[in-house]
Amino acid sequence: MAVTRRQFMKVSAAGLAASSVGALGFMGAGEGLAAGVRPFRLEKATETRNTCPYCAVGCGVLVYSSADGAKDSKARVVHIEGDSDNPINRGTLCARGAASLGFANSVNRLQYPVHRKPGSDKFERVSWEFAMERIAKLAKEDRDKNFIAKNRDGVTVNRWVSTGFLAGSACSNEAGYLTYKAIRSTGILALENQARI
Amino acid sequence: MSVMQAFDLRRRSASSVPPPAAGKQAAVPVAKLIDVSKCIGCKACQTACLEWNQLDQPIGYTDGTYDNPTDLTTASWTVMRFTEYEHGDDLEWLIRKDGCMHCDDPGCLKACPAPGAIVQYTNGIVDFISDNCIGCGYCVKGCPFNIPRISQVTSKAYKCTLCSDRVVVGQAPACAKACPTQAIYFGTKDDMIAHAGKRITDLKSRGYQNAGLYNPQGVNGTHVMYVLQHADRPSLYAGLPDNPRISPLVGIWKGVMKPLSLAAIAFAGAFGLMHYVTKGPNKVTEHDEEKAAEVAGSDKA
Amino acid sequence: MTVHTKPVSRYTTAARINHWITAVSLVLLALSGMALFHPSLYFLTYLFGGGQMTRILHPWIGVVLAVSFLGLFLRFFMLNLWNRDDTVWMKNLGSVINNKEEGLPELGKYNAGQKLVFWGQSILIFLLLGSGLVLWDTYFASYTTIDQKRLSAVVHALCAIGAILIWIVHVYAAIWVKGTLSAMTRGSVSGGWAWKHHRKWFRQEVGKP
Amino acid sequence: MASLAPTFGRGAMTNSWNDIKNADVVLIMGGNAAEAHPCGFKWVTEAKANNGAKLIVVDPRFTRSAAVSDLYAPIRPGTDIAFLSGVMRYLLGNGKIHQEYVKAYTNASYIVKEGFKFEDGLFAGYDQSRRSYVDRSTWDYEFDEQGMAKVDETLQNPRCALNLLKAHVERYTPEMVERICGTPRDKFLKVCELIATTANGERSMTSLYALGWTQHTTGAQNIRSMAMIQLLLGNMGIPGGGVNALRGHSNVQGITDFGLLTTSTPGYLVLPNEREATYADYMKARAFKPIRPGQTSFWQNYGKFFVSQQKSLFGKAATWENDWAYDYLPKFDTAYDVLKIVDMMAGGQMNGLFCQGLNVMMAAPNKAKVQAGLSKLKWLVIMDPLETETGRFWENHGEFNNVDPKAIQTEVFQLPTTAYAEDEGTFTNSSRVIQWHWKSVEGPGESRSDIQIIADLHSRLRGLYSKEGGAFPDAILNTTWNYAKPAHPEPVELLKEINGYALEDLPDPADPTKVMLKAGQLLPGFAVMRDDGKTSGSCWIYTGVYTEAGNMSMRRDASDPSGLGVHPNWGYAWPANRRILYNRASADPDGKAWSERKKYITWNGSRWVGADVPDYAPTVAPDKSVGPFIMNQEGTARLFSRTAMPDGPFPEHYEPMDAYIANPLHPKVTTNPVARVFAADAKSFGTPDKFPIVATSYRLAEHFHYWTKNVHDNAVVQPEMFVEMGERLAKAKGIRNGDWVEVSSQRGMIKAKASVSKRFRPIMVDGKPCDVIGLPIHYGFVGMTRKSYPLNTLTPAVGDASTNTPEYKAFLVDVKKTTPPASQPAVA
Repeated sequence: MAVTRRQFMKVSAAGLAASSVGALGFMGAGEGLAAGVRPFRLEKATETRNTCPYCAVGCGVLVYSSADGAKDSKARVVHIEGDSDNPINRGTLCARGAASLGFANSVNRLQYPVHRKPGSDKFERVSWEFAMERIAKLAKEDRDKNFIAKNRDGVTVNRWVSTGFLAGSACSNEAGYLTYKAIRSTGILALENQARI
Repeated sequence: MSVMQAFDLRRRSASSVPPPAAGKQAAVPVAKLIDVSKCIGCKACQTACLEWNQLDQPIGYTDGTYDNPTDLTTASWTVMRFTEYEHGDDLEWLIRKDGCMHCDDPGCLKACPAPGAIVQYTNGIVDFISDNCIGCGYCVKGCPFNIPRISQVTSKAYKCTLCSDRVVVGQAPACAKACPTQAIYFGTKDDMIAHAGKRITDLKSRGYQNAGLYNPQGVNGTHVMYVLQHADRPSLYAGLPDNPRISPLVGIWKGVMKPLSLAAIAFAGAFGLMHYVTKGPNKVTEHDEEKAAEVAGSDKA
Repeated sequence: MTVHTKPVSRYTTAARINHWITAVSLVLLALSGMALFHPSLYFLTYLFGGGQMTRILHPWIGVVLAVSFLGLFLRFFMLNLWNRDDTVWMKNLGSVINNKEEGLPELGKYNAGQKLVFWGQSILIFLLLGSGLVLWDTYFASYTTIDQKRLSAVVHALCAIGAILIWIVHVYAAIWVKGTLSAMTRGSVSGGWAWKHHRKWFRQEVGKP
Repeated sequence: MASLAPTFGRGAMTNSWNDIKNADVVLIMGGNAAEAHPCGFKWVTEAKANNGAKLIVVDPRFTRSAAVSDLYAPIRPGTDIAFLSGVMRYLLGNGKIHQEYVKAYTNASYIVKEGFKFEDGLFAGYDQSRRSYVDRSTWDYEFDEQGMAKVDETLQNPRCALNLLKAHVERYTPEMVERICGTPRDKFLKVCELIATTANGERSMTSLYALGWTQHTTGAQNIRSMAMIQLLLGNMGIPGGGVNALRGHSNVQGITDFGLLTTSTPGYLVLPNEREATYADYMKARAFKPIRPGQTSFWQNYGKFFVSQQKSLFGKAATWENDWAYDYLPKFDTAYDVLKIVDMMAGGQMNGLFCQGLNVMMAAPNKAKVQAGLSKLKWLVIMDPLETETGRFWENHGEFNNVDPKAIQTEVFQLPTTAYAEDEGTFTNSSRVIQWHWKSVEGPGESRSDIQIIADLHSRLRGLYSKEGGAFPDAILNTTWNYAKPAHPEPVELLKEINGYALEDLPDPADPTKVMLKAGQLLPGFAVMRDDGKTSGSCWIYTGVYTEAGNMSMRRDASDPSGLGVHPNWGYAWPANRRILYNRASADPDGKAWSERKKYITWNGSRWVGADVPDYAPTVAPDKSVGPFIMNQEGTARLFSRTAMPDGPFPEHYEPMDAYIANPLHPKVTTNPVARVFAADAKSFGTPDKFPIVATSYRLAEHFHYWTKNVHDNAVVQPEMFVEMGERLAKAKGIRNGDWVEVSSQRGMIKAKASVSKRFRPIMVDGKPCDVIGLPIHYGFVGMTRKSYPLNTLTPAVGDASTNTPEYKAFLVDVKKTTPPASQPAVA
């Protein structure tokens, strides 16, 4: 922004000072108190520094979340805008980043584990325990059945190629590394990510 | 700091008493500069505006162009207008961010009959105060740029507020903050004019001889200005008016006719009163009754 | 005590009701219209329940006015056709104003002034209806361009002022010429009134069985 | 990346986003930065506004990048190599190269073996039956007895790499370029002239590209051409230069860095091939000894990085005795890339599939094949924050996904995951900067983080294998998992593990008596890594991100001391916080800056100093003539890439698999002879007689892949699928703007609304007008945008010879007017 912060504060400060005087009613009747501008809606929000989830520019964003402080009220993201301190994007965002609040709070966010039986035409809600236990069993069953310890020439290869894992390119490095550890250690070779396509 | 922020008013719709700040030292006028030559049409300003103002624009259809939504609405206060301008072998894709120009002499405010429904702060921002709006649509007639939209649901007028709630606490408008190429620039009007000057010099160096600043004096300049590659033909940019001004009809309607009309009515009333007082009532006399009786009587036979 | 003739009937009950509907709606329109016309009169919107309600009601009352005035128009336009006597009357308007009607030709049911009121209001209300519909954005926003709306706004305002001025003249005349009101309240006037102001009309009425 | 590593030694974006502002010429070709990376594109507008830069855009479409360009040139999709080879011919022919740079920093003067040749579209050593160059022995330098490559400084020898290159590109005359690419001759020459102005140390050009180049069967070679041009111009390693791959996802760079690719391991190390039975065999092929005297050839430290990684993965179980748990790693017989996985699924050879945030139903080409493949799986696990087509591939969505659920026996699990605002950790952006982000809210409903789900899956597998045993449990059971809370490994713990520890006290190399690092301390950098098991570190290039001094990725000092857009204290860039790679080349052989404007790293008599961490041994004097490309065995960059590229040491124009015309240069070899074609796809390629129109697919500024169709505001600003076409084609087919049209290819048919535009002009190819249409990728049958046929219904399942990246950017279609889809109201 061309305007330095100091100069800009002058713009609004002058306005504020005069108006607060006005607001205190020193200057004439109701006419004097300007119609109130909509209150700044981030006043009570919590600001967290984050990086936009979409492309690889890696724009810095400020995620504003607020909960009303009640015992078990869950904080919700109320606004996202660019992080002016981040040298890469200097507070700007593109059409996706500027609307990324709509991603965090999308009505299409998955809420709970669901399971589709073979041949069924709908998902049914299941518990995490049911889903994870069954997935682990299915995976082990397939691995034990199709694991290739040695290839035709008798070379130890320890590979399992009948199951694939397509990794998320928007996972964090930590999640990505842990995924690599957990998946590669099973001998899976069909491990890929969006870089390929 | 109290949450209820307030700006000083420079003008207030339908208010015969000039707002107190008119006389005082005005806040520094601000302006938003939109440099169309740097705009890549990414619509960051649109989504930033939708998100900041929590607008609920319904999802529409494509009409085969990139204009989505195709026009300003009560829930889309800024839209990108794409124009494919072909001249000779060259092609230019002119992309203009449409929205309220925040005129220095706002036609909407002049036309508005509801006191305090439209205000202009001393820094130049023109804002709709929904509480006072009566949904009559006069602002639509007053505006030289066809910007205000009336909601069928709330019967209130809506338009870009230049993020007055952000500017009042020293923040840039959401669109200016988001704009990736800083085609949208925000600051004091003088700084923006100076910045525009630099941009125009750069554009001229790249062969755009008619690059210039769009700050139409027809409305005494605007607090949203454009840098255009072809400033000599603004209408190239999806109908940006070549020299916008408040329609003379609105001028008449909201200008001298008002006091004259009231005077005429007052005069008519006064004339009647004076006439009655000086001339006295026009009574039916005894003589008339007799003559009438004669006529009535003679016919009885 | 002088002898009085029987009151001469001037307006039927239906005509009177029609007139008073038109009158009331015109007054309401004037009030609500003027509220939006000038800031100093904006307080009048409290009569209608605030700015929004004023803006909502005004057009509907306008429709009522247009319909009821049409009734009046159909009833009386034949009687308001202009004739030579009216031209003479107009020439002597000065003396009429000064309460000297003697030298004038005998008048029918309506004198030139009343005809002017009739035709004036007919034209103005017709224009008000037309321009009013154009301004009625709630339903008709998409049918006209903004420039047409601007023109209508000016036309509507001017015609409204015209209508109000004519209304003032009309009301004042009714007050000034004593005995007129009963025509529209009871529907009849005294013989003397008829004789003095509308002698030709009086003769016709009396001639009737 | 599969072309930058063979040329420069590392496969990553060479410069940084902010550095683009230093460019004098910006070439956007093979990408559309203004739409795909708008905030990165800011730096292009900065370069234009404050550096007087000129922006060139070469693209089949007049994109929003072109809207703000100074020079736009059209090109037929899939002909970039012809265009760039023409540019090389122009530069070499007019002597517009940075002579001193080319001679000192590239292998221009290296002498190539006898027997190397290129005839009728093929290099030496091609085996038609195996569709690959089996014998690449001739693609190499001549070596002397000490194993050093022979050079001819005078460049007289016709077999010098530069002379061979000159001969190779000779055929790409401006007329041939116009004939193949359809770019008007004058426009092409204007582009060449503008590019040529940077053939010196004064001015620099930066290349911004993305999938527009990678998604072809000649993808890697497209980028190779640009890399070679930048070498000829001397634009590598200097501010405002470089070959900048604008990566896609927010952490695709990080996930690639961590080796989540079929034959990779973290840090660009490689899984063993099944022919490398023992660790010794494996290491023999990775000695990477210098082949020019005194060169760094940094990859010779491969063993240190590999052993440290194995210690991180398997801890105590990786010992000297068991070759550092060499056999715990799977050995591959072939690459199992996405196309191969889809082919195996379609062939019923794949039983289980995990899709962690990857919507394969939309992302993999040839939707019919993917659909068939998914239907043959036994089980499918979706881990995603949003609804996806892959999760609902078994649902009938009318003509958009016409399937019978009863016939699909795949068991599907859909697990809700948290998104970026609900997690903590680091993303690595395209310019290798690792940035920490903080958590602000809990995920919705019962969603869990990826870390938690993966930890859960691993611990269950571990439990089952320790209880019930099964096939080769050792690798699973010995995977290190020493986290405070095994079910919830903390990102901080993981980043430390990535950085690596000293496992024993490490002596100071300068003075062995002193201890440099105590056991358990975090490594300061990868230089201290050892191949004797005394250090750990799962991804050597990241080492230094979390040192004893703390978490470098959290740093937020935005200062730019040099003013060149170098922010050394913001986050941490791999490798070693270096922001511009190969920056030694920003100084001439004597260590002086090529020019004051482009001064970056210089020799001050005792050290290399400047705005950035030198990509060089800090105290090696210039007269040692150690090359700036320290990863390469030559120390110099490779115009001639030896055997590193499977489809040739020089790029060569081949038509896309859906070939619009026979290859004018060598009709007998029209398409890339090395592109892998599965049996199932052999007959899936379109021909111009049935499909006379060229199509390309791309992204829009308003959407990100298939996610933002679930975001209200993005759906508002771009609500519905459309197909862009020129007015000539539209008039010929009687199509008006907004009409519904049917686009069909050899693989399938979609319906979409027509967007008739002046921005699509017919391209004159081989004298005939060729119509090009454009198809955005973002629309499917799940989400808030208007339901649509997925775009990959049309695209061919064939990929680039090196990477198998699918050819999305050039395929043949036909277009005709049609009625709206049944479920779609006709109203526009």
